[in-house]
Amino acid sequence: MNLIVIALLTLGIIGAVSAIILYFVAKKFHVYEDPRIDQVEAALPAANCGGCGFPGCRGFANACVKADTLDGLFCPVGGNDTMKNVAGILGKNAVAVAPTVAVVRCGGTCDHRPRMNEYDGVKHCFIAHNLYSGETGCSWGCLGLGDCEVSCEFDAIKVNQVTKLPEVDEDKCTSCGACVKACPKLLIELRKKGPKSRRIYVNCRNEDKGHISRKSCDVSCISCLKCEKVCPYEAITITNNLAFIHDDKCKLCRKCVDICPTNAIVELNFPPRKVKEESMNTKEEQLVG
Amino acid sequence: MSNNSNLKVFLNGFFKENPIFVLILGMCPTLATTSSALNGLSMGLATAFVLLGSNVVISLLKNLIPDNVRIPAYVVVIATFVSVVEMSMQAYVPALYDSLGIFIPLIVVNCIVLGRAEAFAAKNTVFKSALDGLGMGLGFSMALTLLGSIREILGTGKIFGFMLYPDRYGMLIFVLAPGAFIALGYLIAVMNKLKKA
Amino acid sequence: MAHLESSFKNMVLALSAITLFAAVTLASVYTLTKEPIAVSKTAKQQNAIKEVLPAYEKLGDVEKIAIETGDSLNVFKAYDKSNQFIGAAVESVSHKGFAGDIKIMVGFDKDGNIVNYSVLEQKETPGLGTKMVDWFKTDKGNQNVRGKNPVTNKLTVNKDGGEVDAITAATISSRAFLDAVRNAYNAYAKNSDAPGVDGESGATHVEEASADSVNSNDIK
Amino acid sequence: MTYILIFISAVFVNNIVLSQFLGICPFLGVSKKIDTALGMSGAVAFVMTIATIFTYIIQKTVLEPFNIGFLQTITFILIIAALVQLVEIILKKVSPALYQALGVFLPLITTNCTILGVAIMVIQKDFNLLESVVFAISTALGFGLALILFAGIREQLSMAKLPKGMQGTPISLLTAGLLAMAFMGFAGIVK
Amino acid sequence: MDKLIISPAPHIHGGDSVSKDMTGVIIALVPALLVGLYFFGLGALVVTLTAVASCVLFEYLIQKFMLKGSNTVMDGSAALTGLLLALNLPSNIPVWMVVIGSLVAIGIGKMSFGGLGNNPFNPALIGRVFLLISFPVEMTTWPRPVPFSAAYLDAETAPTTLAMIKDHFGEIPSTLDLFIGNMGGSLGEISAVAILIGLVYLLVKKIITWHIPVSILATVFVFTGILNLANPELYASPVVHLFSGGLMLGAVFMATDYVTSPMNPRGMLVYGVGIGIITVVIRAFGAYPEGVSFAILIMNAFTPLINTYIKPKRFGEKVKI
Amino acid sequence: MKTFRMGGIHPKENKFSAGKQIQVAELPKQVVIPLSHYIGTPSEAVVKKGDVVKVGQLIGKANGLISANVHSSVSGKVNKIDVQLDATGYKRSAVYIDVDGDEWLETIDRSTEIKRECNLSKEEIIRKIQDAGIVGLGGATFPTHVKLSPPPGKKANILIINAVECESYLTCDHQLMLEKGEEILVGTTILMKALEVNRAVIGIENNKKDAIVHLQQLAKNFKGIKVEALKVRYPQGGEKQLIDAIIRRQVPSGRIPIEVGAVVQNVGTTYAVYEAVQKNKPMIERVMTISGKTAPNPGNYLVRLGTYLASVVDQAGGIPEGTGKIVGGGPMMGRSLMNLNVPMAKGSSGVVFIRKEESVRKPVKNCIRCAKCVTVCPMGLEPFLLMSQSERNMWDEMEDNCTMDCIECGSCSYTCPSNRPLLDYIRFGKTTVGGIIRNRATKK
Ligand SMILES: Cc1cc2nc3c(=O)[nH]c(=O)nc-3n(C[C@H](O)[C@H](O)[C@H](O)COP(=O)(O)O)c2cc1C
Ligand SMILES: Cc1cc2nc3c(=O)[nH]c(=O)nc-3n(C[C@H](O)[C@H](O)[C@H](O)COP(=O)(O)O)c2cc1C
Ligand SMILES: Cc1cc2nc3c(=O)[nH]c(=O)nc-3n(C[C@H](O)[C@H](O)[C@H](O)COP(=O)(O)O)c2cc1C
Ligand SMILES: Cc1cc2nc3c(=O)[nH]c(=O)nc-3n(C[C@H](O)[C@H](O)[C@H](O)CO)c2cc1C
Ligand code: SF4
Ligand code: SF4
Ligand code: SF4
Ligand code: SF4
Ligand code: FES
Repeated sequence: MNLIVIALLTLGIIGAVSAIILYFVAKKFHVYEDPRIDQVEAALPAANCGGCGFPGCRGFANACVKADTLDGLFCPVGGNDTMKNVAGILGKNAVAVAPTVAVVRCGGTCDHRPRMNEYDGVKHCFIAHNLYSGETGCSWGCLGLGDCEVSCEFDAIKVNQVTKLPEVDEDKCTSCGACVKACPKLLIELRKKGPKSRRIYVNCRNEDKGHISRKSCDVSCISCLKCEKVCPYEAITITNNLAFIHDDKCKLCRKCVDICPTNAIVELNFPPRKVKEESMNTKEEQLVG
Repeated sequence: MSNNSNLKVFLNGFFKENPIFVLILGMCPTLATTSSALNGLSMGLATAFVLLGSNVVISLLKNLIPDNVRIPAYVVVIATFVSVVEMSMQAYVPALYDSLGIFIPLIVVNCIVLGRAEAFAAKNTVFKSALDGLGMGLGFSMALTLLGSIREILGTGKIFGFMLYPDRYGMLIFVLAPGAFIALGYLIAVMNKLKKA
Repeated sequence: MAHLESSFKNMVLALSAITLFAAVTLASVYTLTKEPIAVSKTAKQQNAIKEVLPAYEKLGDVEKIAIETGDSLNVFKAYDKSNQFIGAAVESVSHKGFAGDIKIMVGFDKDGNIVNYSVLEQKETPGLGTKMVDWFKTDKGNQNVRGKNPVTNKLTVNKDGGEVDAITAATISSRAFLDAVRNAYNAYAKNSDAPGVDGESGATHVEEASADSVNSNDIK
Repeated sequence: MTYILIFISAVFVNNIVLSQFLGICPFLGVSKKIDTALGMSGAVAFVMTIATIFTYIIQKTVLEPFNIGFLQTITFILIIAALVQLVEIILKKVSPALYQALGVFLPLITTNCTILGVAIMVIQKDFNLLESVVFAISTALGFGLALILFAGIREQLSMAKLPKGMQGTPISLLTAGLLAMAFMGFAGIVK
Repeated sequence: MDKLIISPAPHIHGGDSVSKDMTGVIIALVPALLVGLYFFGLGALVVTLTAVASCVLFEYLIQKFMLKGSNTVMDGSAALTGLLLALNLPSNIPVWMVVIGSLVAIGIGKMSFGGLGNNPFNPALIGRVFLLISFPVEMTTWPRPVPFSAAYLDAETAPTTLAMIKDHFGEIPSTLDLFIGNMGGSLGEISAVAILIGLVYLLVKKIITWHIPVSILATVFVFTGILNLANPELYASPVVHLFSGGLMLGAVFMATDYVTSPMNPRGMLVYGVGIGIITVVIRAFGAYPEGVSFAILIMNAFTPLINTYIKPKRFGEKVKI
Repeated sequence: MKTFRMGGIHPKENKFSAGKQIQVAELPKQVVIPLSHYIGTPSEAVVKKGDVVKVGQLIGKANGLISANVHSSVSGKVNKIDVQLDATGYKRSAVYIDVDGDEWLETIDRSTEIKRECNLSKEEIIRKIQDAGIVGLGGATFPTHVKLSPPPGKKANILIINAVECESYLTCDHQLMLEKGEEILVGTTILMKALEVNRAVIGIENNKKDAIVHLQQLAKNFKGIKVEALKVRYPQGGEKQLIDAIIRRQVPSGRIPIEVGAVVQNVGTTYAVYEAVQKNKPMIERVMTISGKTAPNPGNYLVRLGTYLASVVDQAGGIPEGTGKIVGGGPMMGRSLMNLNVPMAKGSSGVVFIRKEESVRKPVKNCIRCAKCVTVCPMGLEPFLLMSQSERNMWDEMEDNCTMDCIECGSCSYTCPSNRPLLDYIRFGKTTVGGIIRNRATKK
């Protein structure tokens, strides 16, 4: 019995003393940290990709908590759903952002763009780009060495070894923008995903004059101005010998697609057209002419 | 249905969340006490006992413990069970107690014990917690025994003291510290491979 | 699940309750196991004594004998039915082990011959030094020390000029073991009941024996 | 001389990680980068020294006189847990810089068995207070040495292409094993 | 005409290759190997062949069936590892132990880390130390050197010089014998002169630089010199230390292993001095009579730190003189 | 014999065109004169389509501080001012001139008589050099007049003439020294005057013994000029290495030679300075080497700027069979050319044909940590480390490890037994780190 009492006393005293010391020390030395940061962080996808422009997910969480509104704060990986959650946690309003997806603007496959020389350096677009213009005559086009592929943390962009052009997997792409930064030729753009993933864009970045670009690649934009004229919504502008379709104005009418003489404008995910044969023919005629 | 899920809870510790092969927790006793299969097994069982006990008690008390003193309270419970094991072993299996040495009291800081208390017992029923503690404990024992057997066989040619081949062919290093690391390293590599396959 | 609220009162109460529970459990388990622990501790010693001595009727008082190394060793004297001294077991120690002290129990008959030994505690490397547990009992080459007498036999390893074969690749442990044996004999020789030996001369003899092995023994 | 021997023994010969098998979890966990390894070593040294002093005093002034050695485990772990928390709270306020450097490691230390291990070991080895302190500091240094060496190797390995199956824990354990094997060369220098 | 090739400068290559370097080291090892064969005869031959063959075979098998990468056995590094392992073993060691040693060296020491270039520790030494700790008896009984001996497993044994020093018995061989290699020991370590010939070859062929071997040997010389001056009874003379045991072999061939040694001259000197000190500490105070293998492995572990903290002398850095 | 103190390699020299008399290349039908060089802002065209120009007439005016004038190298009519693909395949603006006769400006003294006296002041000399559009011919094409005007507070005390020509194959500087030795020495005295130094050293590698002897002989008549034979070692021609070799001082990281009181000029530049100052001749032509193991007719040619390389190569026997790569410049530092339809520029020192077998890189293997790259790096860098950091985008670490000091000499890639593309990655890192550093500077 005696033993039990002693044991009890010792343990009790040690426990009590340390508890009391801890209690007071904790009171005295308390440092405040907003618990919502943890909550917001938990709601984020933890990809730590930096696509939001902050160093890691916690950085973004911190910014969300500190900011007055969520304007301009967007997690591309999590998308609108995640932002809604974050807004819920913080009692703020999320600004819905139209989902975007990476688009590679080069259509110069091996068939369209003959190789003029053979590159034997490191398989690295940036290194090749710094060295010279590339294996083909087009100094604007894709080098096909896959910097974008390496940069993508989501496995969403892959260089097709047959065409030597990268292809984006729309389902995997989180629109984080890593590939946009990685491409030395500035070929990749984050475009609005569009209704049912339908998109139309100029699949070329060649700013050479038409006759020059035509020589190096037969699907290049030759700045013939036809698309600009045909577009009923003024969604196309041509600067530096290159057409560009503004995705906020484009209504997906597809007129420009039909009229482009070099097939430089592409449409994605549209149902096949009934009159396709015909339009193909006209195009071919134009090409020949 | 519930039977099924109980079984799952129990088996969890063996494979899916094996404390050693998957969670990589409690490495110290794993390495230190597996110089023979018997030692490994004993250490495993001692830990299993503590796990079972603390899981049960903590899930019993979970609603009575305020959040702020959760961890100290758990630690006290665990330490109590550890001390019980320690004294009982000293009394009834002194040889084993000697060979496991300091690692018996160190069960207190074995991350699995506190980890299961936090992650499982604090949220589940007493029965499930008991199953979890038992499963985890046996999974731990199984892993320790496996490692202990490998080391004993390679190191001395015996298993549970039973001779397989003359010990002059044994590779002494497996009984010693480096062998423990190396054997466990390859064991986990093999487990990873099996899991994928 | 409704946790108790983290108020100061609840916290103190809960912790105290758990501490109480812990203290009670531990104290009771301690009371329960106190006896067996003590028993198991002495049991080891008793078994060792039995193992290293010839059959005896009863043990006499434990004598604590100080030896030159500064240790004082326990000498357990054994008597036969007729209360005749038939030998003694000495709980001896050496500090020269490879990884720590080596504690052994050595039994001598009344003439000072080694009857048997038992290793009580050692921390040598498994598979090397640990072989001492039965190495020096095995009849092979000059390994066996049983029946040898520290006065007449030179109980050092053959590398140091003695007549005992060291454990292969564990010379250090072997030296330490024999050191413990000699320490045991030193204590034995001083015990009040050792009739067959002249305590003083025996001790000095051993001193000589260890003296000539000192320079070679001292590896550091 | 005793102190020097204790030091050599704890750092090289009986290195806490490589031959005593204590503190493996942080050894495997906090050794990806040399910088964090340095931080962790510092934190361990700090806590280990303080904890050893406290537990030693409690042992000698409370547990032994009252004959309640059986409460050793429970009291030691309580003291260590409280101490770690105390250090954490105080550090956070008093020196945010140091907290930044050590803070993240502090919670890990409670479940690091080196601290409790050393506290128990000094009692078992019958050290006096000063010896205990020297032992604690040397052990922490030994821990730090092993950890930093290991972190260096891992930083180098992170630049290499490892076989798939070996990545992660297996290669760490293997490297630790080889390191332990190398350190066995120090065997026998002191006990 | 074919398409022109475009690549960044430089457009020419010096023609050095991994296999050239490895072959160079193997050639440099020939004198030491010949001395081993001369003194240990059949045993040396069996051990060497087994080690080389099994190292190459294990590397091939692991590469082919486990790593599934392009095969690298042809670069000669596995053969070199095997050769060095053999040179570090007593010539009367059973064949199966040699095979285990090779498996450990290649499998654990090298391929587990991804093969050539990635291993943090010297593979041959990993193999050797593994055997030493596992089979202390076989690894520490050395055959007596007999010219063209045909004895293998039952060869007459003799202690190494360092074991004699440690146990203070037996007569230390004359300096000439130490130099030529007429003494007990591993089959490749006994002859200082053969190893020095190898060293000269390596230096001339620019396969290694002088920094590591010289700093090791100098450190051992100075350190054992100090000990010897302090207590000549207990500690042998520096000359004996230099020429006995695996010091020469280690300093010239093992410590210089590219993969596991520091990458710049300053680091190499630190590394060499470290090896020297640890070697002497183990020899003089430790349990083992010989410490070079352990010393090299321990400094291998320090190599990444040395590489991180000791940088080469940069151009334009303040230079003395 | 002197040489620089750290690193270096010795590639096979292959100087097939050594000792070959400088041949004057045929006048082309059209020249395309680029308005920019590798370094500096492009100059502004001052002629327009249809203008008739004479040899030596100014057609592009320097634009900004680090920029140089451009002169017509032929007489004829400006066809157009348009873009032209340069050796890298990118477009740069250039002046196209259709050649019509060979009419030189009257101010240019075309006699071969050597004019030794120069009584101009320091400012006048620099003015003339600037007007003549002289840029360094050693490779970097840095405007020479800028180099001759040290920043305030800095004073040169030695002029070093870079006659090292350490690249294999190239011999243009060598041959120039043999044929125009005296002119070069006069050029040196002019440069000395411009810099107000009384000491000049001409550093020549020991594989050009005839040039050493020749210049040593001539130098006896010139005060303060010393000819120094240097041990053959690449990249001795790098200016930091050359300064180290000759005056045993190392230019600190990120600094320019004037920091240690030295100014380095290439021999070709020195000769151009002589012609500009003494003969009023702007920079309109230079000597270049055409060479290669299989080159039918290796030689040194005096070529007008803007001539298509193809036409020069045709005069030297055309592209040999089995050529895998054509390098503009030496094989260590030069650029591989996509084709020969590029105009020759001020920095073009040669065209080297590399055989197919030698052009293809060997397969890359693991780094075996042999440290050979560290040993040969003349800047004391750790190429293996920089490469793996570059591969992993570890830019901060690369900056800490002095990437920016790399002179891109290629010794590391040349040496690596595992054929690792060290310099490719280091260059990548340099570009990126350089950008980061500039960003940081502008933010501040
Ligand atoms: C890890 C290790 C453990 C060792 N354990 C022992 C041991 O338990 N007992 C011992 O006497 N020597 C031990 N040694 C020491 C060596 O085996 C030493 O070489 C030997 O004691 C002396 O060699 P010899 O017995 O062959 O003369 C150990 C050495 C190492 C490296
Ligand atoms: C690796 C390397 C090698 C060089 N080799 C030479 C050379 O052989 N000859 C030379 O004149 N310049 C060489 N240069 C260029 C010089 O560094 C320096 O730019 C030139 O000597 C300055 O003179 P300039 O302005 O008259 O051209 C080399 C540069 C580098 C980076
Ligand atoms: C941005 C820049 C500024 C320079 N400023 C000077 C200068 O003020 N004075 C000078 O003498 N050289 C100056 N230089 C020239 C360099 O010192 C060097 O001669 C030139 O880069 C060519 O050397 P290289 O061929 O070895 O690269 C400058 C170079 C660069 C790139
Ligand atoms: C100078 C030199 C020394 C070497 N020494 C060793 C050695 O001691 N042990 C070894 O296994 N391999 C050695 N090698 C071979 C090779 O580097 C070794 O197989 C790698 O460590 C395996 O990754 C050496 C190679 C060279 C060039
Ligand atoms: S494809 Fe580009 S934008 Fe899309 S996830 Fe990958 S890197 Fe990000
Ligand atoms: S899109 Fe850009 S980054 Fe991707 S392969 Fe093409 S050039 Fe490279
Ligand atoms: S290229 Fe750069 S890193 Fe490579 S050797 Fe030359 S200076 Fe050094
Ligand atoms: S030369 Fe090549 S193999 Fe050698 S260290 Fe440098 S990168 Fe590695
Ligand atoms: S640190 Fe020892 S078990 Fe985790």
